[in-house]
Amino acid sequence: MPWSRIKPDTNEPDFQIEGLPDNRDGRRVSYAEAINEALSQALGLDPRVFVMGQGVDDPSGMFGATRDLHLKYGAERVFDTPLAETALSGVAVGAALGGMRPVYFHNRPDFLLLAMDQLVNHAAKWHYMFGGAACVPLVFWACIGRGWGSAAQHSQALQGLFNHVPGLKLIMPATCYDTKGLMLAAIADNNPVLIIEHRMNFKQRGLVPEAPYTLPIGKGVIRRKGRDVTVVAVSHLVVEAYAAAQELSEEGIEAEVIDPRTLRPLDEALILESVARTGRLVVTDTGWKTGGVTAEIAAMVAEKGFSSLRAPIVRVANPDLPTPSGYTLERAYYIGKDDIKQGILKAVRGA
Amino acid sequence: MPWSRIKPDTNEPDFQIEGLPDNRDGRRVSYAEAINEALSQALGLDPRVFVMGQGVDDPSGMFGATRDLHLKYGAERVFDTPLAETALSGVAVGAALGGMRPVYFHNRPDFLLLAMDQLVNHAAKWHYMFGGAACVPLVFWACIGRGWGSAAQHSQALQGLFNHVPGLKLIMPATCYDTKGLMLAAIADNNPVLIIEHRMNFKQRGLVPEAPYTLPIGKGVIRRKGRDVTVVAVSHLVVEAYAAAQELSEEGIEAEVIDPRTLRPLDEALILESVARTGRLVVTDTGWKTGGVTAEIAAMVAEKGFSSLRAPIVRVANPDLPTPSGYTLERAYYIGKDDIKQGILKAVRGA
Amino acid sequence: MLPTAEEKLQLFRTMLRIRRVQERIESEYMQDEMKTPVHLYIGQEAIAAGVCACLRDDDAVNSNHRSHGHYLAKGGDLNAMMAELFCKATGCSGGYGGSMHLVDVAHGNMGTSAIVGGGIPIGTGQGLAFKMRGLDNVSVVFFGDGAADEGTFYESLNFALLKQLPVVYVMENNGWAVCSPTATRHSGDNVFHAGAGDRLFTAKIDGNEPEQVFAAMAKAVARARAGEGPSFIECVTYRILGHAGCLQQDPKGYRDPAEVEAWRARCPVCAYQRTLLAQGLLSEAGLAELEAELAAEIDTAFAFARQSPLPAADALLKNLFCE
Amino acid sequence: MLPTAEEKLQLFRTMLRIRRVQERIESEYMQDEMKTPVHLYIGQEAIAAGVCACLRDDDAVNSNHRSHGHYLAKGGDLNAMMAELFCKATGCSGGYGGSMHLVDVAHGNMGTSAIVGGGIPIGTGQGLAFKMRGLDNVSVVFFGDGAADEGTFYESLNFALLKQLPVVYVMENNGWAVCSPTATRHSGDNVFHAGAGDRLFTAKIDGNEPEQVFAAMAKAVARARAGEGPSFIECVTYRILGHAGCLQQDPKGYRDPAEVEAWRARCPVCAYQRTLLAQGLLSEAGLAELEAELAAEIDTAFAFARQSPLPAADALLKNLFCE
Ligand SMILES: Cc1ncc(C[n+]2csc(CCOP(=O)(O)OP(=O)(O)O)c2C)c(N)n1
Ligand SMILES: Cc1ncc(C[n+]2csc(CCOP(=O)(O)OP(=O)(O)O)c2C)c(N)n1
Ligand SMILES: [Mg+2]
Ligand SMILES: [Mg+2]
Repeated sequence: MPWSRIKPDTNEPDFQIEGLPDNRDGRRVSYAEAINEALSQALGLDPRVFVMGQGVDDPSGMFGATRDLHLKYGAERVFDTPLAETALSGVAVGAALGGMRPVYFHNRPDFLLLAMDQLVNHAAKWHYMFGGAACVPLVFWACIGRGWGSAAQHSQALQGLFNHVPGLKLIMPATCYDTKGLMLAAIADNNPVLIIEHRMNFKQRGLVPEAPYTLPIGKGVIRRKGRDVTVVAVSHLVVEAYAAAQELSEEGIEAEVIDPRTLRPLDEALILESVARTGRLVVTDTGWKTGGVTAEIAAMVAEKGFSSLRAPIVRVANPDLPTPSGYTLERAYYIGKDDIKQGILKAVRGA
Repeated sequence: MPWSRIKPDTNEPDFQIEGLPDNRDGRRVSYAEAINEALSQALGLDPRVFVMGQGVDDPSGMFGATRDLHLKYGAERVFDTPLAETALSGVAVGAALGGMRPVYFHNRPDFLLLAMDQLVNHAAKWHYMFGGAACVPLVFWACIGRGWGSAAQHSQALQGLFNHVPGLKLIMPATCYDTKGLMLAAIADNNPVLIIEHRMNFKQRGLVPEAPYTLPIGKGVIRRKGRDVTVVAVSHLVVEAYAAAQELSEEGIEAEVIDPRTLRPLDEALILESVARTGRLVVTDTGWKTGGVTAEIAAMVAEKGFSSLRAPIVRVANPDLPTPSGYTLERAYYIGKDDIKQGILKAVRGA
Repeated sequence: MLPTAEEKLQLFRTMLRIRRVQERIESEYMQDEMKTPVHLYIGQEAIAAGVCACLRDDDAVNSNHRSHGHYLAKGGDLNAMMAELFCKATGCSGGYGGSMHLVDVAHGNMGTSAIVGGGIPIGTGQGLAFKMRGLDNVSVVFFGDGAADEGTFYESLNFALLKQLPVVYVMENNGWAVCSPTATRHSGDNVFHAGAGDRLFTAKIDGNEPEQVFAAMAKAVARARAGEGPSFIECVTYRILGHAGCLQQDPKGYRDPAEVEAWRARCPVCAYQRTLLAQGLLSEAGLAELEAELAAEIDTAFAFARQSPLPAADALLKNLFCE
Repeated sequence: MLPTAEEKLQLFRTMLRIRRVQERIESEYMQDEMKTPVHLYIGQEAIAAGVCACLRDDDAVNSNHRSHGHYLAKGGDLNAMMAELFCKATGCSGGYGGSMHLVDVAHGNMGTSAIVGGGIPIGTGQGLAFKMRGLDNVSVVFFGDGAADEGTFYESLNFALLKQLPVVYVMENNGWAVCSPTATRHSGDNVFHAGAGDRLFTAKIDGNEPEQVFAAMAKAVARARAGEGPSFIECVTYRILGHAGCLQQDPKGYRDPAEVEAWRARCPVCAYQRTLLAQGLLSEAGLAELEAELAAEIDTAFAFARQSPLPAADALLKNLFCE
């Protein structure tokens, strides 16, 4: 599947990267390399860390994210698994209880539906259910498989499901810098953390310091300042929203683009503060619209930031349909820069 | 577990029951009997219908819902299953593809997490994914297990998850009349339908016609008329919201109570029309707040009914925590009439 | 049970047809007209052919991501399959499904799941439906050794045994799940193989021998039709090309080239061709004729696919629900 | 391996203690002070006692909804357990868990899952952690015949075999899952029992005989500590009371009273008491002393539970995350 023909490899836009102020001349690596480096450093620094998952030791190594780690850290600490997502998720929970720090890779969120029982009924509840007696420090990772006719069962952006689960932290990075720092933060966290990546992000190259660093879970970042409308964009749509905002700037509309980076906990203060300035909100997410991430962010603002709002909230999300395979249907299905532009225009001009 | 001590059996309040205008002297049956009657009639009328699930032929028969059906229709058509929710859900999908109409009972939504792969990746997608070539007419049923220390893994109200899934219909009845009519409608539907009941509903007795009837999936009903605020309440909270509204009437606040009955498809028009009149919205649900049912309804109104809104939307939902077991913690955890009253006051008076 | 001479020729024809279709897809895949992840069946043809030769149109097949062979052997329309791979409205799934989601209800191709193991319980439920409806039809599930890792297999087999369902579980053990060999995933021979003894008809056979597949399947089908319950047939075989896409897209280094070569030498299509030629059931002339016929059919199908219309603009919004 | 005289007395003491605690809960349950769904262990005591007698404090146990016996046999604190049942802040799970969620990490009670089958992979992962950390500790999973229906069992066992994990799978086959007999759920003897042969140590034993449990477990633990991999022990037993709650809450009519009576007659506690008395290892006086001691301990625990404070008002909001 020639992903390169879907979206060519590009440098990340020059948007603001918190913590990296003077970053224009930094080291640039691919998105996959950024994750790979985070994993490698975590494995090197903490003997409790291990990496498991169907195909982590493949030559392709999870789109490059886990490539060659088994050679560096050994097959005991970086291992392939049977196709048994339900039990293996429980194995990760048990290993965490037993003092390890598992990082469990799934190449697509679709397969996490087999892990729901262990993620939601077990991992997310264990600490609370036993009154704090035990911790479950683990990281689940999956990458949304958009494109090339991946179709209904291989392209789902299921963050809307996991966003509903108390006890799980949910991270959706959008830059190379963030994916490294948030991976290291997730591994260091004493709780179950789910990282959902997007296949399109893997086409990016960005500025990434070599030394290990963590970024705070629960802190968003303003990617672009603007006075007219707040656009909260998730995952690879941050890049799309940024592009939309840049284009609309020529029409005199200045959109502020917020990348929440983590959906749970959500940086509500950042969003509310922005809406207080702009009075308008567009929320865009790669998942389905109904009952998804855009619903929660919109509802939160309708509840806590209502007095700032000067226009209806606009949601730009995938249609409430399974993903079709055919490329023409795919094209009609997926949202991107132009849909966000329309959403912004609707929020600003009412049409 | 003496459920009777948690909530005594009561007649349903005299609120409006669409389709049953002169209903005060009708036949009154228990909630369980209403479901049982629906199933019995479906089994009697359509040889393709069958009922499966762990414990459907128990003496307790799913809190009475399936009681004795196996005696009447035989063990071939009403059968117990192994504890294998993942595969048995797929078995139901396959049986539906093979021309049957399975009704699969789970006594608690918590166990549906093992069925997510088949429900979300298969049942909900099959028709679309094959361009309409095959239908999957099946009904999944589960009953929220609130109370008596059921704790984190036996009391979840997971509608917020399923509300996000295109291709599934999601029904949450609140009255005896509705649960019978919607069960018959769900069985007659050519698509996968999930019915989520609430343990508290099973304490109700209500007016139910004996002959089989169906109610439209996707149509809500106004349970109480009011001019000051719209309260959208789900499942057993309809009764609580009604009680809250009645009490507030004495304080001069007239709340309109809407029971959407089906969450997916949602009767958006009914809600928007009401908010257009009242200008205020409270949404209350038995599930978690973040990313749940209240989020979607709030977001929908903030998007499509913004111009009617005169105050922040208020959400009254379970806290974002696993359910604790201890009764004092349970009491602090669960929401009911008083929380809804506070929510209404907040919407109307701003505090 | 041995196939008759006619059945042998038919087996061979099915195998060769699958092979030629797969080869054509492989050779054209890099042109990027088929924008769908293909999982080619080359090397496994004897299984689909042998299994489906024992089935009727109204028997059901549920299969997986690697379904081209199953679809064709079960009578699926080639034009509709190719159109599906070209993402056209005339595709068997209307362009909604792609290579991983082929369907042809009229011929009992009830659909495929690209969730590994996902189709196993569905095929089991199809068997339940046949039994409840009092029919003597059989439901077949095709799945890989990877799918046998999944708990749905265990749960499904237990249920099928419990209810004595007319289901035949056909495991295509091609040694690999993507880049993972069976040995990194299975703790040994499939547990059911020895486990269920008298209660389950099991066979572990050479999946590259169509007549072995046919014989085991004929027995399993007869049992199923007679109400004697499920069977489990493990077919040992090999995936000669890469996991997905065409050969040049297969990552290097995960398997020993000698292993691939050894299995190439055991090519089921070539081997069976030699057998039938040696047995005099097939002549060189007959073979040439068959090849020509298949080439023409495939040309037609590709032309049909290319010329077919794309889905209409409003198709996206259709088919979520069945009326 | 046979238990020593001292070990025998200890086995008996553990069994009797579990029994008396369960009886007391049963007798007081209708007072509704314990507002938590209890699943009593009466009839199955020999299993928890025999298994845990072979374990160290730092070995791990993962268990299920019916965990009182496992918790106590593994060294869990009785006061903290009773306080948990009374929903008090002093409960082993701080009042968050209830009867189905007991924990005592110091003694290796790593927690329980009330999702049937949910604890099996977790205990497997615990074994993985031990192995990765280079320890010789053992992870034990207790689960019922109902849980053996679940695919997680198959998946877990496959993984444990693959990685040769120090896990002992203890299946308590009490014949029932709520009101469903094994025969309506299992297609026959557990497939693994015969299946894995040389690779898995398996034993199917009389779960009402503590010394049989002890012997099988001792062998399994020795193998696990020596790095020889997992074991599977099926203990045949019976749940003498109802599925949940006290006896009078058990629905009537789902099982034959004669079956219950036959198993009551095979009460493991009474039988072992008779054995030890007959062997002269236990005297009537010693027994009376033991009974008195246990009664006093139980009185104390119930008093502790009753007198303990309820969770503080802000407790609800604590413990979602671990800092
Ligand atoms: C539940 C699930 N996990 C992982 C995958 C990714 N995946 C697709 S095909 C495949 C290998 C399947 O192996 P096998 O069942 O042996 O079939 P084969 O490809 O060898 O024909 C995997 C892991 C998936 N589709 N579904
Ligand atoms: C996944 C799941 N399905 C159903 C239930 C409801 N349930 C609770 S206990 C139980 C029976 C379990 O039987 P078994 O494992 O044999 O344990 P036993 O109660 O006999 O000790 C069932 C069905 C559950 N808790 N979890
Ligand atoms: Mg394979
Ligand atoms: Mg049992």
